[in-house]
Amino acid sequence: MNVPLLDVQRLSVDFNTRKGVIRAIDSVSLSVAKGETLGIVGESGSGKSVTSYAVMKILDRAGKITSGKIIYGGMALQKIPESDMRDIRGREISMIFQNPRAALNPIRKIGQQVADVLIQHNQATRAEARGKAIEMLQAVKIADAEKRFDAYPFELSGGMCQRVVIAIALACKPQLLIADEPTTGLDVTTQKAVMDLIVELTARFNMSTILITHDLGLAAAYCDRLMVMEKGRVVEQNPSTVLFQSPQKEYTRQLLQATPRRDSNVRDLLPKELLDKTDPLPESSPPGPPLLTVSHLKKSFGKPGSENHHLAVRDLSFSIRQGESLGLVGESGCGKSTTSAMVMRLLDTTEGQIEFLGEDIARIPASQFSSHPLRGKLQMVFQDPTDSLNPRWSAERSIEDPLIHLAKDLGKAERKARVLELASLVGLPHNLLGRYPHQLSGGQKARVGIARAVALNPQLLILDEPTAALDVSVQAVVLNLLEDLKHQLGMSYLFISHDLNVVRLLCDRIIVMQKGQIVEEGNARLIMDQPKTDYTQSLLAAIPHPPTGEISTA
Amino acid sequence: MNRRNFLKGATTLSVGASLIPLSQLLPSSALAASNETAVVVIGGTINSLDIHRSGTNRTSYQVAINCYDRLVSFGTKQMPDGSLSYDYDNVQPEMAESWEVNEDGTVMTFKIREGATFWDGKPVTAHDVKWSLDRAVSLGGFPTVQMKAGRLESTEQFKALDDRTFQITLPFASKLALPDLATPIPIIINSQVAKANATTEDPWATEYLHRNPAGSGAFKVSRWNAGEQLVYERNDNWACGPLPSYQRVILREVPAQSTRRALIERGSVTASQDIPNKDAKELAKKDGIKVVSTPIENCIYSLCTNVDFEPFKDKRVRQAIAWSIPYEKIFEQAAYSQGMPMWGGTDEVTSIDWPQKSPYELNLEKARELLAQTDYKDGFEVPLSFNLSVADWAEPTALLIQQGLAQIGITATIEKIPGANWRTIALVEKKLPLHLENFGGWLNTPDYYFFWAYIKGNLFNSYNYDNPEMTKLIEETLDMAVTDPAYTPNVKRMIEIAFEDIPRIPLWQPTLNVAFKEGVEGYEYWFHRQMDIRPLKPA
Amino acid sequence: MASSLATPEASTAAPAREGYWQHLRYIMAENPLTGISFAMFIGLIIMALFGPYLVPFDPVATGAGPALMPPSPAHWFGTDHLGRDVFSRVVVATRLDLMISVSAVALSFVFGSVIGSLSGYFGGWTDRIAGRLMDTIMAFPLFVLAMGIVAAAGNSVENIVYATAIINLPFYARMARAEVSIRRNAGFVQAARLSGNSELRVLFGHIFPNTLPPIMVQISLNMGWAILNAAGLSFIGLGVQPPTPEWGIMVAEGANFIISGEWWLVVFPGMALMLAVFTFNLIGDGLRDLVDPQRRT
Amino acid sequence: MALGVKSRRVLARLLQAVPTIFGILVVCFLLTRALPGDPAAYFAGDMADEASIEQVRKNLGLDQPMPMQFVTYVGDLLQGDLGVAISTGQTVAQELAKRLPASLELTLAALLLSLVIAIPLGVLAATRPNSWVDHLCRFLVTAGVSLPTFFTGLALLYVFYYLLGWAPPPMGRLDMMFLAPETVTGFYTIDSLIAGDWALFKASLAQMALPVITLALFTLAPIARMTRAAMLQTLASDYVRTARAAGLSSRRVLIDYAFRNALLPVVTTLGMVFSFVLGANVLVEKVFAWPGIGSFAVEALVVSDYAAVQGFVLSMALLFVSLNLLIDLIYTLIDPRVSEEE
Repeated sequence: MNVPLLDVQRLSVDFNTRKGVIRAIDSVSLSVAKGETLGIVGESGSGKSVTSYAVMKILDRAGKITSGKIIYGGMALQKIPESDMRDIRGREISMIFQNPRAALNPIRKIGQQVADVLIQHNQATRAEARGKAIEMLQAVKIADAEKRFDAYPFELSGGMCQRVVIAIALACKPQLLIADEPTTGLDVTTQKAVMDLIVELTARFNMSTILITHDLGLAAAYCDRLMVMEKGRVVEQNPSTVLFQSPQKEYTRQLLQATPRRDSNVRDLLPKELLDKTDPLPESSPPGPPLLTVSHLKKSFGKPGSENHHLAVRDLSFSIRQGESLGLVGESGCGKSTTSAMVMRLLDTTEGQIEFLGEDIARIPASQFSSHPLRGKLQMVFQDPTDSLNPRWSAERSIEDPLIHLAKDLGKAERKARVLELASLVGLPHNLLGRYPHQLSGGQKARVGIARAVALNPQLLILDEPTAALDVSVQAVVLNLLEDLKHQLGMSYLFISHDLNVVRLLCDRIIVMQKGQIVEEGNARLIMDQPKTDYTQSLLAAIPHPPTGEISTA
Repeated sequence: MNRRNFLKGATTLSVGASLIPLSQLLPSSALAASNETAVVVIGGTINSLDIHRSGTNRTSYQVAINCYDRLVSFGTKQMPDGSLSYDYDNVQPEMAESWEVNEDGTVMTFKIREGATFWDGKPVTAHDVKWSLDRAVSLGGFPTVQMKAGRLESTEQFKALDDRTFQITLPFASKLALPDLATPIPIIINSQVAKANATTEDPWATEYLHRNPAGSGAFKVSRWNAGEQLVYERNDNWACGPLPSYQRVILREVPAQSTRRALIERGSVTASQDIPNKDAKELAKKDGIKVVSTPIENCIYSLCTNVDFEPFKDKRVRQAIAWSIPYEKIFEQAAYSQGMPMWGGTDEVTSIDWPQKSPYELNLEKARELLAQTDYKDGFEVPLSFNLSVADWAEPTALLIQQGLAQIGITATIEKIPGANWRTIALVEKKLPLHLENFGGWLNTPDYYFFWAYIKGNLFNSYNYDNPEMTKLIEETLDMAVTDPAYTPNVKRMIEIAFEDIPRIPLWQPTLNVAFKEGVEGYEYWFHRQMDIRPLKPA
Repeated sequence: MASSLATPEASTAAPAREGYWQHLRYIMAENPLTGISFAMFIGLIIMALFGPYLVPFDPVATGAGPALMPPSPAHWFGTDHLGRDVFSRVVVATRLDLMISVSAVALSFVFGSVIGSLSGYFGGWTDRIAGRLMDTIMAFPLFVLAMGIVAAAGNSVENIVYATAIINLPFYARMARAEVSIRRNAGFVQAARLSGNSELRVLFGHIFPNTLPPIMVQISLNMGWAILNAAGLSFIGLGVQPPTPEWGIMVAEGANFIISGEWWLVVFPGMALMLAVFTFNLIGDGLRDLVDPQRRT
Repeated sequence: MALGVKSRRVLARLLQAVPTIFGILVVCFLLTRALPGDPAAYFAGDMADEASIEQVRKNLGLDQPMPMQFVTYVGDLLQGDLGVAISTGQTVAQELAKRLPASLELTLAALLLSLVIAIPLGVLAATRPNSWVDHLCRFLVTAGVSLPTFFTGLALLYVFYYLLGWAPPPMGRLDMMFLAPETVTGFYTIDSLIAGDWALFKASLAQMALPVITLALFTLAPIARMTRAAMLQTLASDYVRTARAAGLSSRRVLIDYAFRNALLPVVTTLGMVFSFVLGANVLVEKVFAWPGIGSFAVEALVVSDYAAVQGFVLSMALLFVSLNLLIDLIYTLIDPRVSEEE
């Protein structure tokens, strides 16, 4: 075997926190050969990003490399002084980050930011920096690069910003690119474009890549080799296909299993030991009469005629039957969240009817709906479990809140009993009820949110990307919980998501939205298998496909 | 280009000074000690150059004193400590070189000084005097009131007989008339200049004279930056007295008292006018500084008991208060022993000197005994007020009085009243039950003091004191010549009543303190308490 | 409920109380100045509560010693021009000064944050009117406005408190407005609406309590300003009435004695004033560290 | 286009100021009328009788009913007539024209000094958070803001003028041996430079030194604090991480990436700091006998001089409006995003 480009040996990093010294990564070894793409996969807190920061030596002040070696092209990076390291960064090893908008200096022209790197590493003189920066912008396929040189980050879309970040990273043609969740937060179609661009450029410049991601599918689709990390340690390291076909470690297996694919059903996501303890999915009963009928719904923002006036939702009609789950899918800005807010009566409509249980609730102003008798029948689970819990309230108080206001006939004792019952229902251990959100894990917070949403036995539950902020293993559990609750409580779901694979798991019917309008509507399986419109097709095509095939359960 | 004039030492100075055009100022801290320029710091602000204008404040009176002449002035006397003071009993010529009074004392005829000219060179005439005095009695406000005190009330009383003869007719003879002409009010204005700048709405040229003095006095104003400084320039053609020694006097306004003290102590200025008692006491001991402290004539710092306030209706309560005040301590701690004690006098009034010591002193037994005879033996509560602008002495005084009163069971709560409100609340509305007061009369006779302070309704009777006998006595005596045989007994009786009824409890006679650079001579105390810069002589 | 999904996930978070104290200890250890300031704060409180019972002399009694004596064993901070014991006065003044600042800040906090919350939450005309009102107050140099109010209303302790409260109002209003409007559409607020909370209850029951931590920082800083403000008013003669001991008025009076060399009259109350303001400022910084979400992991 | 957006913003800001200014007029009018004491009586003098007080009252227009007085006031104002300050005997307009530059010179110089010291301190502290340097900076600036300005002023005066004699006598803007330079800007330092007179420049600078230091000490804290906080935030930001990962030199990262972004919140706090300084000015001007607008206002307030107080407040309000406008403009210059937002 050749000498690897990067060889990390038994690297450990400690962080100084108020709770004492915490080992963020422990004895991590990895190597990347010239031209190779290594994927580092792990859930949050696995230490995958810390590893890359340690390699770049851009750890926070609190972090410290305690042992191990980082050999890059024969140099021991852990020993060299900061000034030399600065020459290596950007010229030899580059890095791109998630959240591209924040990764760019908001008040500096994007071209200038590219030029800064060129000048810093003597790849260009001040005079020629502009020209070379424009070349680089062209290389990352920014149209009209000449003009865009003078643009500021806020004038570009997220995907464009990520291209600029890539241009900065690749400006000096480094040997190694570390991409840390480069597409998280981007829409699937954009994600694909960005990833394809990275692959194309790294191939053209013959670079090695480390791709850090939580998304196994993405990693598998783009990497030669994968390394799975958990809690600061390396779990398993293997070529992608090998890892997918025959995962060696239990953790890897669980991770693979929890990642939704086109053909899996919701129970398939659960790890075996959990699956064994879970009841099989109940037979889905045929949908009942219509519960919610939305017709000609419109929403516009801004004063009509003014320049910032725009239609977020234009003429939307759909219905949900009792016991049915409807998926609402679309990329960011398609109007799906506006729609859900209107249905939920958190936002006033501009036009149209929302008939719920026979009443046109669109006519009731959002500000007055809180005291309406139907309020309890129409509830919601929010996207970010952290954001959706009052930070100053215990889990118990949060779950109790709707009972206090909307179930006024309940006595205090009954209320407490109901809270305990709800906690059991969503699988929240009773001893956690006294805790505050910051003391709960993501999954636990999601359970609290769900318990609160179902407290009043709602008939329609809107799920607004309920698992988008969760790790896949937690997502698997939460999705199963939601599916079970639906059957137990006889609820209907309106499931809003950008992720077709996830929506499909829970929904019978799917609506695809684009620019405030319905593009396609129909049976979930049909849409997945035989999309009719180009838009749906492109959405599906953009989803990275991991190697298919049964996971061996050995 | 030669705007900056930087001169060191006195030799270059005199040369330089004569070369510098008038519009270009030649002041310097280095020059403060020089023979040509004096720098005087004051705490107040000069708000007008015209004393007749309504709204002109006390500090501004000095412009009238230094830049204008009056018909007459007062002479000079030496005080027991060697310092100089004006002499109330010695009226001297100023613009009038001589005057005559007819037999019944109702007609006064003045001869204007030969060769006296205004700054513009125009001779001073009796017509100017007539116009100026007419102005003083016509404009209203303070000048008119002050003129009235000298029985000068209407324009008909003033006549210019010819260019150099001026005549005043009085409704009846008054000993106050002539001294009143020596106050800063009846100044002689260049009527020609003034009339040229008068308008129909403003026939007395108040707008013009407000900014542009037009006089004949020893100094002209060469520069006035309101709120900052005023620069006097000597009038070398001054006819009414010896030529002043200083060529130029710069008056700087420095509001912070500590800053003023620092300036005089560091030798940055020639004089600091009206310094606090504490500074006077301490600076007197320092090398290089001379402090002149002169008791202010006809002025007493007093505690007033308002007879509208129920408990003070009883004379014994007032007397009890007068016996309960720690005079000695107040004098030491509030006045830093500067001034004359006004307590512990004889029981009997033997002289008509004024101010004089009251028979009261600190005697708590007597106070308690008196109070016990009244309905208020268990004490009462009363607010004790003072004017914030005189807090330097009033505040410690009030605190000590408060403690004295506490000894006899009276609870006083201290109330500071901002200067702007003082006059209205204390003097006009007269509704402060117990307060500190500092009235002093310009005209130095006891009956003048009593007139303002002991007749009901008059301004400085802020305590609504009303005694028909007192009122009658005062009215009889006010215009009476001091040589009149009834004068002395009348005044003696007034003093007796004042001490017996004691609505106004004398504390001490204050001093006016001025600090000078060592060697500066010629300073003279005046009743108006402003700096007369004319007689000042450099070291 | 046979579903095994009820199986708890590993619970690692520490119990609530312990976490809080640990966090506090961490902040203290990391920043010694904050630790010191908290200690000084406790000292101030003790002085305010018990000062009047502990001092050796009656703070308003003149002649506790000879006038203008420099510090000595009998009079630690010397005596003033009326022979009052400066030490006793400085200690006793703590209560009044803290009272002025606490009540002024409390007033402006209550009114300011209510106004700010309403305008941040409802926006529209409420916001516009409140905004213009606050702009109007802010358009005055704050001290000058305080001066004007006290001069117009008379110089009593209450009026000093009101004036200080009014000039601080905009800070709270703006802060509350900003904090409320960033949370106006937060998940937990939406959830509260879904739970049947009325708009006002959403605002004051859910959003407002969450804006408190940053506002606490402002409160602490303002306490210091309030004391300084009262001192400034005293300096131009609009302070509390004598002989009440109050730091500002003592410094203002003492200022006249600096040049003549009686430094203790101004230095000791000045130090007390400075220490108090200092304490509040540092506590503000410390609180900021304590509540900063970025530092709470 | 960009210009259009920007000028529209400026216009919007100006319009926004109109109700504020009107509010200021009303508040100020009411406040001055609420001032206790009878100015007519005060200005008529100690010995005045009822008739002469009435005369003065009429002269001052105080015999009119309140709403009339307000209408007259606003009417006069629109004609540029601010009335006469009775306490100094000058028209308010003259007073302001003369005193505003004095105060502004002091204030701006103090702000400048404060910025020059506080910003580097803040940056220094932020680059070494929780080190002894950080603690020292924090200690120093907090100590500065914890002292009443009049106390600091007097203490400086005592040491540097009284004891050491380094500073010139605290008697206003210029030592007495100098004449004020020809008025161009009204700032003696600048005017003396325009006149090319170095000694005069030095003299005016010397007079300013102590009051400016006093004021600057007071304003160090808010600026340094804000700089530190903003720097900490930008240093922890993603784009600084990007810049570091791209190997940019620490100087460039610190200045072009972290500092320029941190400047934005600092600029916004300047408005508040300015208000602080003007307030503190009142006290400092008194200590140093500085013929500025603050001391003028105090004197006017104490004697219930309506016209002067109103004129003062009005000019302050206008000053603030224009200052905020200026801050907005600066903000637009350094933050390209501004012109885009509504």
